[in-house]
Amino acid sequence: MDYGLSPRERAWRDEVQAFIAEHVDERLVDETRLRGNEGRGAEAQRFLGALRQRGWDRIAFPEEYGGLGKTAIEQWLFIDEIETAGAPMLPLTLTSVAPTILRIGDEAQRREWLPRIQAGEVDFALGYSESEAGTDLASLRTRAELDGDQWLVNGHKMWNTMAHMATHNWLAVRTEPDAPKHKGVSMLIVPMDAPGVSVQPIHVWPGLRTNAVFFDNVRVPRANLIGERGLGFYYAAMALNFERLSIGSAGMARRIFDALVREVRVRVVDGRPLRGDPWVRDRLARLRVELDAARLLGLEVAIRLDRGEVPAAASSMAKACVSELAQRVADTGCEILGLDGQLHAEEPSALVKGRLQWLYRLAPMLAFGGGTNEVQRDIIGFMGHGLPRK
Amino acid sequence: MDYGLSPRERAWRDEVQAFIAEHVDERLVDETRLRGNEGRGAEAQRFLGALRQRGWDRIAFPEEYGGLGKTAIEQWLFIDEIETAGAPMLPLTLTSVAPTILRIGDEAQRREWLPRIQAGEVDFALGYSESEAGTDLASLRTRAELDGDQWLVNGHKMWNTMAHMATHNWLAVRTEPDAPKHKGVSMLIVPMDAPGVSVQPIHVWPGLRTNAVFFDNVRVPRANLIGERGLGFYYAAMALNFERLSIGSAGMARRIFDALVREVRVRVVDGRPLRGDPWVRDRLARLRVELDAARLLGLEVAIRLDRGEVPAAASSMAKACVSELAQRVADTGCEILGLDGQLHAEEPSALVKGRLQWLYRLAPMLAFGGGTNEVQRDIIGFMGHGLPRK
Amino acid sequence: MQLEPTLEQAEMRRAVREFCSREVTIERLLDWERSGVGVDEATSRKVAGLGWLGLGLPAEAGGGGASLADVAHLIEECGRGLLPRPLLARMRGALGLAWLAPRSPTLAAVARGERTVALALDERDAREPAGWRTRLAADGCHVSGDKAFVPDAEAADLHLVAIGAPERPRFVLVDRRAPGVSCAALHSFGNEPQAHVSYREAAVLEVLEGGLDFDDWRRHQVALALAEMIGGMDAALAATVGWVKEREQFGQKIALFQAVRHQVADMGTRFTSARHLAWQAISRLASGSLGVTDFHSAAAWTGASFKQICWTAHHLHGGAGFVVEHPLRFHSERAQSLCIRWTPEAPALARIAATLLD
Amino acid sequence: MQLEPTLEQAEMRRAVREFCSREVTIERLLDWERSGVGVDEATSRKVAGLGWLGLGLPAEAGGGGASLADVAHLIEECGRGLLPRPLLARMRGALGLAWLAPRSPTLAAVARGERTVALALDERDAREPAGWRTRLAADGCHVSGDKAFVPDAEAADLHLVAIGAPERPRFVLVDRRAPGVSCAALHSFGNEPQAHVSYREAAVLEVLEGGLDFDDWRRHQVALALAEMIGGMDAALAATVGWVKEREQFGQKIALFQAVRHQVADMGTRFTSARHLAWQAISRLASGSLGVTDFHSAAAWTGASFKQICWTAHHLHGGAGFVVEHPLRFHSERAQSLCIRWTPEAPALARIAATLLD
Repeated sequence: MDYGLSPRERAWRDEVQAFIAEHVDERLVDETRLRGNEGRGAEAQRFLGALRQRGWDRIAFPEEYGGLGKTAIEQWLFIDEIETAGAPMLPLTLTSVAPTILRIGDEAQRREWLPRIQAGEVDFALGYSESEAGTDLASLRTRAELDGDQWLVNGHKMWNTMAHMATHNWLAVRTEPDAPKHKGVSMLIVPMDAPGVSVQPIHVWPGLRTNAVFFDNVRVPRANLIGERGLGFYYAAMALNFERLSIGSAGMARRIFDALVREVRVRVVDGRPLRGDPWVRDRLARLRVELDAARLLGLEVAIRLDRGEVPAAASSMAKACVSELAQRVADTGCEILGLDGQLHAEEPSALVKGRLQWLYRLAPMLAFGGGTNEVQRDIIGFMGHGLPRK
Repeated sequence: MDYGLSPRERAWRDEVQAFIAEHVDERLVDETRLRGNEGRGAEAQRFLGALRQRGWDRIAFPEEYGGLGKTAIEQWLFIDEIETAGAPMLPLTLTSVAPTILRIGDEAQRREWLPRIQAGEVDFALGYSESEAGTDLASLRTRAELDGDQWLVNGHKMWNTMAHMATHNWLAVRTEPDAPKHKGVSMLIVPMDAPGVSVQPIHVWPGLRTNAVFFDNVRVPRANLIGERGLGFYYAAMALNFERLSIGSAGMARRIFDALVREVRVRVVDGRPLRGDPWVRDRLARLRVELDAARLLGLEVAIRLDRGEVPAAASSMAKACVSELAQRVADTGCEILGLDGQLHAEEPSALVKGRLQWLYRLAPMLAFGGGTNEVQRDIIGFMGHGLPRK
Repeated sequence: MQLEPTLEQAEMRRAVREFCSREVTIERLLDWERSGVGVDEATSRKVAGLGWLGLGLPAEAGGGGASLADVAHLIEECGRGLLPRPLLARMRGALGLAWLAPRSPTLAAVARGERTVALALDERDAREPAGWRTRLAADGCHVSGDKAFVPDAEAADLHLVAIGAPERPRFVLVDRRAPGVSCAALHSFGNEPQAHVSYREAAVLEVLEGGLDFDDWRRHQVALALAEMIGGMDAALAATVGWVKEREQFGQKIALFQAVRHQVADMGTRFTSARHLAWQAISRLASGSLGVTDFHSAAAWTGASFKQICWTAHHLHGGAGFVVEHPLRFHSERAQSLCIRWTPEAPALARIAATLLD
Repeated sequence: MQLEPTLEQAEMRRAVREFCSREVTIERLLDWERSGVGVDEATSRKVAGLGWLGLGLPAEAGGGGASLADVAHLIEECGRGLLPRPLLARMRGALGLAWLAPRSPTLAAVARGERTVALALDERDAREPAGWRTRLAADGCHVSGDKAFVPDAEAADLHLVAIGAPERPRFVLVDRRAPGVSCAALHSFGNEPQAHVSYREAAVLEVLEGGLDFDDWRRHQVALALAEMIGGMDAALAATVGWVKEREQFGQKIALFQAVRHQVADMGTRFTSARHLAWQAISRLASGSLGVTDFHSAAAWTGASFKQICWTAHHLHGGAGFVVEHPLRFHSERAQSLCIRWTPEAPALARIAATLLD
């Protein structure tokens, strides 16, 4: 066993690092931070353009559709470097929706959507959750009925992040009302400018915006249903599979931790260097151990992907572990910074650019969002250890 | 609100402390420790005799049956002092079985058993658990059938601690095979010298002995069934109620912690006082905070008893909290003592008399025994917060 | 032990609870947050009119003459009901003045609610008296220095300013509108209006004397924080219990999931132990019978428990508790900011270790 | 990255696993425990005969010439299979000698399994070289001092004795049966035969030179502990998964209780992260590419994880796993005793803090 990089991996990582050195600057990092890692600002668009020029927007594509033929471990190295640099991640349109369309769409659908996605003309919001269907996705109620050659969509989606900026919604809808809950769902592409679509902002604690989106007799062409009718629940899971490498990345928590460490190195309180405080030393060391451990859960996901497995248990481990660790980093960090730990990012004198208090407000969402950690632990039990379900 | 002692409480505590100063010496504490808090050695018998002389063996009795009329808070103070001193606790015969007989037995039964219990002639083992009925007590299979004027008992009990020394077994048996599981159980007193009773030792990790006890056509008089037929499941719960003040006591963990602190104060490693090590200081301080917090969960039990409530949730809180804290005390303590932390109590040079490694081996039992902590947390949810069961 | 509130205390609690449920609505909390000043004039006047700001002030000065325990009951309910933070800062300021200078001529106006006091203690890089660089001029009548993170600094009439000294700190009262006093408002966590304040030869109204020494004074202030935390965590726990009984996922109330139930159980256990530990510290501080580690244990445990309970509350509420219109986030922010200011873990543990080992 | 064992490594693992499941039965573990010597002669000879004691010794000395990673695979399986601790101590002793003195004339006999080596490093109150009081006589040929907690001290043929020195420690080899060497057996946790050993002008067989410096040598020993721990926690986890699938309470398999399932999930997560962190440290140590905190993170995390996993395993096994006839307790005792000796948390965290902050 060898945890060192192979020559090929090392060359790839060097290439990524060189790219980052060229294209990631403080303006980009600041924009990304202030927009809450949204990655839709002007600097992010410039960065995405540079990625496109290299063809790296296709890193998650299957090789037969222009993908780069990178192993999952190489993709993990890529994500690790991008996250560590503080640059925006590739949008889910490119890492999750596009690879799904490539696998489940027919030839016409692939020809319809892929070029426009790659040109940056089409950008998706992911419309899964509803008020009564959070982690329990199969309970969704937004329905689409076939009316001639069009789907008639009615209902609403919650936590539809980016819907106010996206061109289209990648929507899980109930098309077979009489089928068992998880067999009645399909995936439908709905243009955000279609008549009957309305967007209401939802503002959440960490200062991020998400949306409630309402569909009132919205009509979309029949061909916008991607893949087979009734298999949407599985397609959503497939789309999720393509996200797994980034969902459980410890990169953001590590980046904020590293910035905290840099601050602690120079800060003086009550005439004493903060780094001399035994409590501070102990807590930072323990967090570093936990971050080192959490990072390698991401490697486990990559290893399993490269073996051709669906890394359900491994990515659930990474997701649950990293989200809970982020909370500890934030909490300890706020306390280490003391009264300064309260300052918002907008405050010019905020230490560590206010990241600790922001992470303190963000972390709960990491744990309950994207499938609560309770469900992640159930998955680890069922899929990772073969525990019985019934 | 006043957490100070009232004049009456203070007088009582002073009396208990004076008693302890007179009757608890190193021989008693050593005997109690070496016997795993069993409290059946010669020194313990002497101590129990002194308690009897004061009438303190009846501290848990209802006042109308010769109890001392102590409030639960006063009983809690008593337990706290005894535990802190390292003396043996009153046997369950006196604190759990006797008060139950007083409440559920008829006049003849009370006259039969109470005087003999108080004279120390009768001493019970508590026979609840079976191989397939651990925390799930209602699944017990040991059965008693009425045959003329006698009960015919067949089956076995596990974890029947003290059975090899007790005169009688306080046995939960199934008397109504056709009733719903938890309505078919009764409480029966079985003499350990009855023909057909056999005891097999079970040795467990911390060096304690418990027993499997087998009943093969054992005959006992009809009058040995205490209380009503079929209510044994509730009687066992009642008997448990009388134990609640001691079950969740943080006293033992605190006593071992205090001894550890005394050792750390004087120990020198690598030429440096151990108490100067920041890691040691931090870990001991945190444990002390947790011990202070856990101790007051015992007070919560007492408060609720004094209000006339069944303190099910409060005592579950104390039990779960203290058992898990004991494990942290043990684990941290072993690590603080370093290589010395491995030495068994038998080793004369063992630091802190080998208590840390003993507690490390004992602590898991505290958490799964007496109703697993999972069940305790369910009880807290149901009884403490009114969460739904179905 | 006498572990129930007195009738008067229970009545006070009921009144505060009723006031907060009527006046401190989520709509108003959002308005106050947007306004940046944390509370409106009308609500401030109402609270002053109820006498809460002067409750713990000496009766001779026209205050309510209430004990520390009485005040802690009031504050616990304010914490539960999310009473605006500037009002809590004013209660602290009034008590802070009375505890330092029980015969101060200013107390009468404070007791009547005509003047409010802000506590200007900390400096940007110094939280301990020995590090404070704010100094009194040689004439003893002017103060110069910079104080940081002063709550309610802009709105308060008076600043209670701590003066650094090698032996023991001293305290003076300064008019917030006096020449030489200037505030720079901060955008801070917890949406508590705070400011960095600069004093440049600002005139001293009064030198404060005759009360508690600083360590004891600070313990009294921490006691108020403990009470506020207990109220806050009780509210977060109650909201969570209510929510898990109603919210359905996968066709059942989420309280039926054992993992959810157990998290609620652990919240309840922490709350119960923290409540006892906090109130034990408050009552023993009030009666002068603090044990060696009582106070520091209470500080470390209560602060950590409040944060832990808020974290679990958020987790179990999911998205519904995460929108800005849900009160939970106010509790979470107060948890962290109260911890940072009044109950940081490191010094509490260090003091306990010193007691145990040195 | 190449994260699968090689074919040879996999074959070695399979062989060890098969050996342990056949030879290391619970009945024998109980016998060995009762006997106080930890292993019987026949089993010792079998293991020596398999060449495992000499696997990592230089080929020139007749050893297997295997890499650190190869040996770690062997030891991981020994940890899983509860190979008697004296045999593990002998593997450590043999490797310890080879790493300090790769050209020692004694190695050949050790590689052949004819002689075994015990490591005599620690003293009762000193774990660091600077504190060791054991000294070489002026003639350079005799050693005097007291070593504490020496594993396998009585049974081993040779003692590798550490000599304290202000600059860097030195090491000598002493015949256990030489005049002046006496052992006092200890009744210790983990049922590992250990002894305090006294050396009084004991003759030195050999001064050890030409190998790793002490810090690096100790890291190599810690790497063996990491591998042993990973094997042990894998076994404890597997036993628990098997048990919760079979055990019934309240009319159902206990794995159907969400709280049980989640504890298993957390064991799995810790195991997965610890396994990677440990093996990353081992493989980077072997290839000379250790990152700044790799090793100390692995030590702190692996040790704590092993103990945590054993604790949860006991909890979920309940009474059935608590009887002396259940192998689980052997893992739990090894977890604590490996932690105490090789991966204590405090120094690991201190080193990480120093790397981050100084």
